[in-house]
Amino acid sequence: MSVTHLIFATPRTPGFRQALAAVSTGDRLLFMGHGACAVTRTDALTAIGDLEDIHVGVYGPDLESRGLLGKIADEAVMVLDEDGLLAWMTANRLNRTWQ
Amino acid sequence: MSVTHLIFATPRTPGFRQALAAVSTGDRLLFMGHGACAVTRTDALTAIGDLEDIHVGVYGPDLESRGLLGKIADEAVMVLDEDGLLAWMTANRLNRTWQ
Amino acid sequence: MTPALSLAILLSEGPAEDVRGSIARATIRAAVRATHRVLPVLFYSDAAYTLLPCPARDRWLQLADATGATLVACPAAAERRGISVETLGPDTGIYPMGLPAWLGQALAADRLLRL
Amino acid sequence: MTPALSLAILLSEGPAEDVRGSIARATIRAAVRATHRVLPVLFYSDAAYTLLPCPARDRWLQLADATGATLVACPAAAERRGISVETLGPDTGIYPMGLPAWLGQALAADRLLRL
Amino acid sequence: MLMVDHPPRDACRTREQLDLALAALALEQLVTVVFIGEGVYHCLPPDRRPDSDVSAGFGSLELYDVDRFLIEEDSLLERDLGREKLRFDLEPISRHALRDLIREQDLLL
Amino acid sequence: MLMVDHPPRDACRTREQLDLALAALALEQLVTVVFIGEGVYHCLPPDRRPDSDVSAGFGSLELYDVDRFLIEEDSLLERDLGREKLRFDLEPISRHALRDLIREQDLLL
Repeated sequence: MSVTHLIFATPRTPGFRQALAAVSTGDRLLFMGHGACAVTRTDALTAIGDLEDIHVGVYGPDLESRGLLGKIADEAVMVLDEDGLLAWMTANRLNRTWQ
Repeated sequence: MSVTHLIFATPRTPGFRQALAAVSTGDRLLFMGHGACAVTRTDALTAIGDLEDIHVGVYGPDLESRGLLGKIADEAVMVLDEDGLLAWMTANRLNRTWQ
Repeated sequence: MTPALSLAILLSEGPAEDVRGSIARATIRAAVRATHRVLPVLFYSDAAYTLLPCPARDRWLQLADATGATLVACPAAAERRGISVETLGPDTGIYPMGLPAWLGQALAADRLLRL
Repeated sequence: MTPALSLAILLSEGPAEDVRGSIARATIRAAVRATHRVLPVLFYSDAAYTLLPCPARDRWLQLADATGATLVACPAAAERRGISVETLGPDTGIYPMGLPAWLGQALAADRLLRL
Repeated sequence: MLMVDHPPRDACRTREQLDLALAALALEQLVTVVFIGEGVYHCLPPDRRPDSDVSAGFGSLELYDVDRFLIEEDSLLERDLGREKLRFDLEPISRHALRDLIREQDLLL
Repeated sequence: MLMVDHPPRDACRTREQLDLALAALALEQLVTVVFIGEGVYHCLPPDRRPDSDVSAGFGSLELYDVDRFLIEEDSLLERDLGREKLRFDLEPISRHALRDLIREQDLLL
C-alpha cells in the first residue's frame, strides 16, 4: 500500500533522512511548514530524485510566506492550495508525519 | 578568545554541524542532555577528531541516565559531575548553546 | 468527486509555533468544503497549552465557528502541564475528551492525521 | 580556587522537556557551592509555562529553597502564552522581571548562559 | 504501528507516547512498536536508576501483548550500540524491511 | 552577537529573538546580528504579504543602528539562495570568517 509522507522536517535533519528512507514506489511526499523549503534546494531534490515513481507536492502558502514560490528547483513538484493539501493528505489511508 | 560550546544537539543534526563549524583551537566542547550520546558515537568523534587542540567533556548524569557511561569511544573525553559542569561552563567568558 | 471521508486529527505541537496547527486548520477548512466528516480535533501533549488564551487559540475558535469543527483536549495532558481541567468546556470552546475515548473513534475514521 | 563569579541564566525551553532546565539547576547548585553569585534566573519564551503547576516547577522551587536562587519570568512572554501575570509573585515563587531589566544586569555579569 | 523516534529524558513526551500505545492496546488493536533513530536509547538500561526512568514503561508493553516489539538495526549501528545490551526483548529489523512493513499497517502513529 | 538560526513562521520565537536584540540595543550595546542556517529565510521577502510577517521586524533593526548586519554565505549556498533577492541590506560573511568573528564578541546570544 502507498503511504503519504507529511514532511515538516527540513533537509539534512534526521527526520528528513528517516522520511526518505521510508519512501517506496507510489508514495506521496508532501512538504509543509518549515519542510516546504526542501523543494527549492537541489541537495534535497537530488536525494528525492534517486527514488522512483513518487509524487512530490508542497503546500503553496508555506512557500509563499518564505518568498520561495518562484524558486522551486524541479518542474515535477506540485504546488498545492488548501483543497490540494486535503486531497494529498487523504489520498492514501496510510500517512506519517516526519518532524 | 576561546569559546565554550554547550552542545544539546545530537550528531547528524544541523545544530551539531553548526557547532563543529564554529569550533576553533582551544575551545571546549561540552556535551549535555540529548547531546551527551555524541561521545559514544564514532561518527561524531571522528568529526570532532579533525579539530585540533580542543577539550571535550560530557555531563556524566546525562550519559548515565541513558546507560552510556561505559561506552565512551575516546579516552580523552572528560566525564564531568555537577562541579565539573560548572567549571567548564564558566571556563571561558564566551559560550554558546547549540540546540 | 471523491466519496466523503471521516477525518481524525491529533495535534501535539505547542501553540507558540502553530506551524502544524495552521496546516491542520487548512486541512479542516478544505475537508468541510469537500463535505467530509471532521471528527473532534484532539489537542494532546504540548497542544494542551492551546487552552490558555493566545493567538493560536483565537485562530482555532474562529475555525470552529466557521466550520462547526469540535475541539477537544486530553484532560490528563492538560493537568500534567498545570492547566486547570475546569478551563475545558464552553468557557474556552475546547471540550474534555480523554485519549482512549478519542482514539476509539479515531481508529474507526477513514483517515487519521497526527500533526 | 577560582575567584567568585556572577552568573546570569536565561532559560527558554518549555517545562515538559526540562532537559536544559535540569542542566541549569545542576549548574546553579554547583555555583552556590563555589560561592559564585547567581543572578535571577529568567524564564523566557516557552519557559514561561513553568509558571503553571508542573513537576518542573516543583523542581525549580525546591532548588530556590535550597540555594536561595531567585526565579523570575518575563511578564510579556507569559502574557503572550495566556498565562495570567497575576501568577507572578509569592504564590508561584516566580517573580516578574521584564527582559530589558533582566538583560541590564545580565550584561554586567561575569558569565551569561542561555539554556 | 507506533514509531518511537525521540530520545529519553523528555519524560512528558515519553509518557504520552506510552499512553498512546496503552490506549491502542486497550482498544484491542494489534500494536507493533518500533524504536528508531534517537528512540533506541530508551532500550538501554540506565547505569544508575535515575529519579524517573519513564522509558522502563516500554517494558510493561510486553506484558500487554504487543504484537511485535522491534528495533531498527541501522539506528543501533549508527550509534555504535549492540543488541546484546538492550533491556527489552526486541526483534531487530533492517531499515529496508521496516520500509516494507510500514506498508502492511493499518495506521502509523 | 545575536545568531538567528531558526526558521520563520514560529512567530512567537521570532518575536522573542527580536525583543532580545531590541533590549540589547536599548542598553546601548554594540549589536551584531547574524542570520545562519534556517534563519536565512527571514531575509527573503514573502511572495505575498502573509497575515503576520514578523520577520520584517528584523528590518527595523537597521534603523536602530545595529553595528553589523550579517548573513552567513554558506547557509545561503546550501539553500540555493542568492544574495540579490534578500530584503535587508546584509553583509555576507563566510563560515570561516564567522568562526573568527565569534571570538571577538563579548557575548553570544
